[in-house]
Amino acid sequence: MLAEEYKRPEPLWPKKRLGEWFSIAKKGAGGWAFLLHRLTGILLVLYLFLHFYVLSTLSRGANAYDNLTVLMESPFLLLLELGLVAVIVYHGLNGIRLMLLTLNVGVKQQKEMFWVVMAITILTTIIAALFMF
Amino acid sequence: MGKPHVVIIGGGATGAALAHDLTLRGVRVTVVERGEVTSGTTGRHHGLLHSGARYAVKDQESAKECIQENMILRKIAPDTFELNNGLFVAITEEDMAYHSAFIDGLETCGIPYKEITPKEALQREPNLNPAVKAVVEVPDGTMDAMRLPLRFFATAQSNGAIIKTYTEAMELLMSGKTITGVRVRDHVTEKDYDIGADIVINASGAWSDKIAAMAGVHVPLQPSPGVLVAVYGRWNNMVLNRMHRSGDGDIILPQRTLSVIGTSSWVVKDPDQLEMKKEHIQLMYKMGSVLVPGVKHAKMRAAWAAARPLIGSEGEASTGRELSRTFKCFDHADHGGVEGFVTIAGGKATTARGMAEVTTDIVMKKLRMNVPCRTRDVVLLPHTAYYRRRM
Amino acid sequence: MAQRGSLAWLWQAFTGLLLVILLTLHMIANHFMANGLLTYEGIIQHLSNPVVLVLEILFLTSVIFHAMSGIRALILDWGVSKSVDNTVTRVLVVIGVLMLAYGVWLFTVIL
Amino acid sequence: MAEITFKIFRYKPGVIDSPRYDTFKVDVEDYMTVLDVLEKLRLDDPTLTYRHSCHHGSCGTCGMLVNGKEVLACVTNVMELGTPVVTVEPLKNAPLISDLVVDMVPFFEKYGPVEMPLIRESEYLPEGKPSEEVGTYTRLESCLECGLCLSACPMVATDPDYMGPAALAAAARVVQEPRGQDAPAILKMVDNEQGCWRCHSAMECSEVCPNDVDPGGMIMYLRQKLISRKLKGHY
Repeated sequence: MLAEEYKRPEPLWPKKRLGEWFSIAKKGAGGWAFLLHRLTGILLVLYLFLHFYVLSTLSRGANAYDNLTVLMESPFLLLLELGLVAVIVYHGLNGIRLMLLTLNVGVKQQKEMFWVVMAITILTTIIAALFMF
Repeated sequence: MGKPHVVIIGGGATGAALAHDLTLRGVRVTVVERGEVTSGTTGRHHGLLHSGARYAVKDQESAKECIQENMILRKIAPDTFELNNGLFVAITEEDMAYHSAFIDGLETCGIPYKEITPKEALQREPNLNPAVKAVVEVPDGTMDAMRLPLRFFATAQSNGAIIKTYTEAMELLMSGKTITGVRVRDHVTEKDYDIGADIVINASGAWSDKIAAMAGVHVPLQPSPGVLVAVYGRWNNMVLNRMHRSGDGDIILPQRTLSVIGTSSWVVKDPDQLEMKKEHIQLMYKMGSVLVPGVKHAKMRAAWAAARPLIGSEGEASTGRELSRTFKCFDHADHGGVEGFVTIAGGKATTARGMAEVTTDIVMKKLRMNVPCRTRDVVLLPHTAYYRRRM
Repeated sequence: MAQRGSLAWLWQAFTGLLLVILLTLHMIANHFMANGLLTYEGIIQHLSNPVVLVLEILFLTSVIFHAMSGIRALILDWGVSKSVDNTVTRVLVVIGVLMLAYGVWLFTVIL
Repeated sequence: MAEITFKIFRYKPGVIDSPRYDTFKVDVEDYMTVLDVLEKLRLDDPTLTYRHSCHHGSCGTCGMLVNGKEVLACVTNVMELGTPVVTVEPLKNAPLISDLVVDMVPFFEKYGPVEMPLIRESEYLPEGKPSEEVGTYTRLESCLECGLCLSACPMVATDPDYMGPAALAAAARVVQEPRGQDAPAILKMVDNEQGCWRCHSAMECSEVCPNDVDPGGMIMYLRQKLISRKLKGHY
């Protein structure tokens, strides 16, 4: 074969990989913070719609709403609600962490800040659990 | 296309400078390199922009080449070097005995220098061994061992040179006693193909004799590896050299955030079989800490070996230190009777441009072209220009 | 029309911060001050306080903006073209406005 | 010395079209790096392709995934990994040419336009007094242009048009020390959703950076600069 006839094929282009957002092959605390922030964000949007549905019963009078709240006293739903508390606290606190980072505050301590966020989240969840059960 | 075509075997500093010079003089150029560019010896050298002072006593031809090229490179590749100068320091009485011969050498070779007091040297380099007895400042510098050649490649490429990486020369195509091209293997696609050439230049450094053997000719070359050690931290800002005959571990070179201690020296037959000498790592630490005591406990980043391509016949050298660092160009029409084949061997990264100029002059004569060299003045493109979409 | 770059980010941060504050108030008001909001009557009574009503509407607005803007950020991270971005933004604005209108309507219905 | 199993990613267009892993058993000495092992393997199998040059973490060519993490092979000691099986793969988020070789052209298409000067003032040994002739000590920039940060970034994974950590860090360096470059123009260049506002502070780039460039921190620096400029413009 002569050089004129030879051509190396084009390199293989990678596809967009959504999995990287949710992959657990993380390199550091910041990666985990990102993953959790994204997951909790998505969960909260879903919850927002659910919350709208629950409140929509208000428009159908007292009975409809009160029937639903009785349902919500079930231990399973209470547990979900506890999860909700954890999700909200995490998303909120980490949101503050992200805001501080963007203002170039505590960038060197971002890992420690993540651990603080996690600690407060867990603590709040435990306190909430004591109130609920 | 009426332009003559030259194929360069070897994508190191020499190949890069050659591609640049040849394209400037109106030749079509193809470079073939079996790995990534600068993956052989070029990338692995310690990154010293030589002032020539190291060779000023024993190897004055090489020293003169170095200082001349040093000054040219500063002009054509601005902002590629840490131009912090270098110090030659005498620490022992033995070093002091070398002092006058050293100064004489610098004078003879025309290397600018300045003697400074040990006190001033310690002010400039606080980590230097306080036992220092005499200090001479010379225009050494640090280069980026990969990015300087990349600037040559980038400029050559923008002038039409084709650089083929992962393409290994397997065979030299000959018609009688004349080279007509190269059969190469693309390691990406595992396909062999032929590149026709008016002239083939063997710029494969320590591998030169292996390539020359494909044409049945011989290059007197001694691959001479040395071990280098990189440690974390920048222990000095200037290049620090021991003021004595070149020996093991006599230089500490700052580079980015690291310091590189070099080097040892021995000779091998096959530059691919570079077994690391473990005891040399300890030796580098030991000798390096004579210059800068602090490096004794510095954390090691890497230790590696690189094969210098030194000109010399087998048996002539036992460590490689005896051999000159100068370069030589072999037109194989005169060395072995093969037409259309030129080998450039020896030399240093600092002198790559000069090696290319001499070689290209010979190639021009062979091609019956008469175009003068312009590489002394043409400012090189930035290294990032090397990475552009290829056609 | 779409807010791009730093402005979108600043609004997201601003509403986020507002939500942290409002949600804290929301939780305190709803679960500690009031005797639980688990009955229809309780809610009516709670919302009859005009300060609570204003805060709740502010809360509603911020949460919808923050959520829609979050979804948009997620979609933009997918590396979509400007036209897709514009479409997505329009759709999200419509959804957001509808949700807000529905929320406000709910308040008017129950009061 | 110990025997370590290496699982090495192989792909060659037209030869190995669906990537596979080749397994090699190698006797590893305690000083050996992943790059040393690759060099050893290539003696027997010259078709094994990978990028390398300086062998001490200064050129940035030998970036690859070792056990799933972005590293420079030349400064990654095999024994210190502590795993009996070592997996070696090419960097992510870059076009794959062959085996462990990725195409760096897209990287430099983002990075090059920033035109960060290669030489900066040396901040090492500030007590040292350079000679009058030299004036100030200089050193080569920290960024090795290795592409590890782009491979680790979850945003680059889904948005190939995102400038990415390396180019943004270079931009931040120009803003910090313009050295003749046009810093306001660079700030304007990064102030958009494909620039420093695409980042979600996962900080994976800073986690894998082999030379303490801290690209994540540099992006935060750019954002703070942009926000304070914007706020100043409003009053």
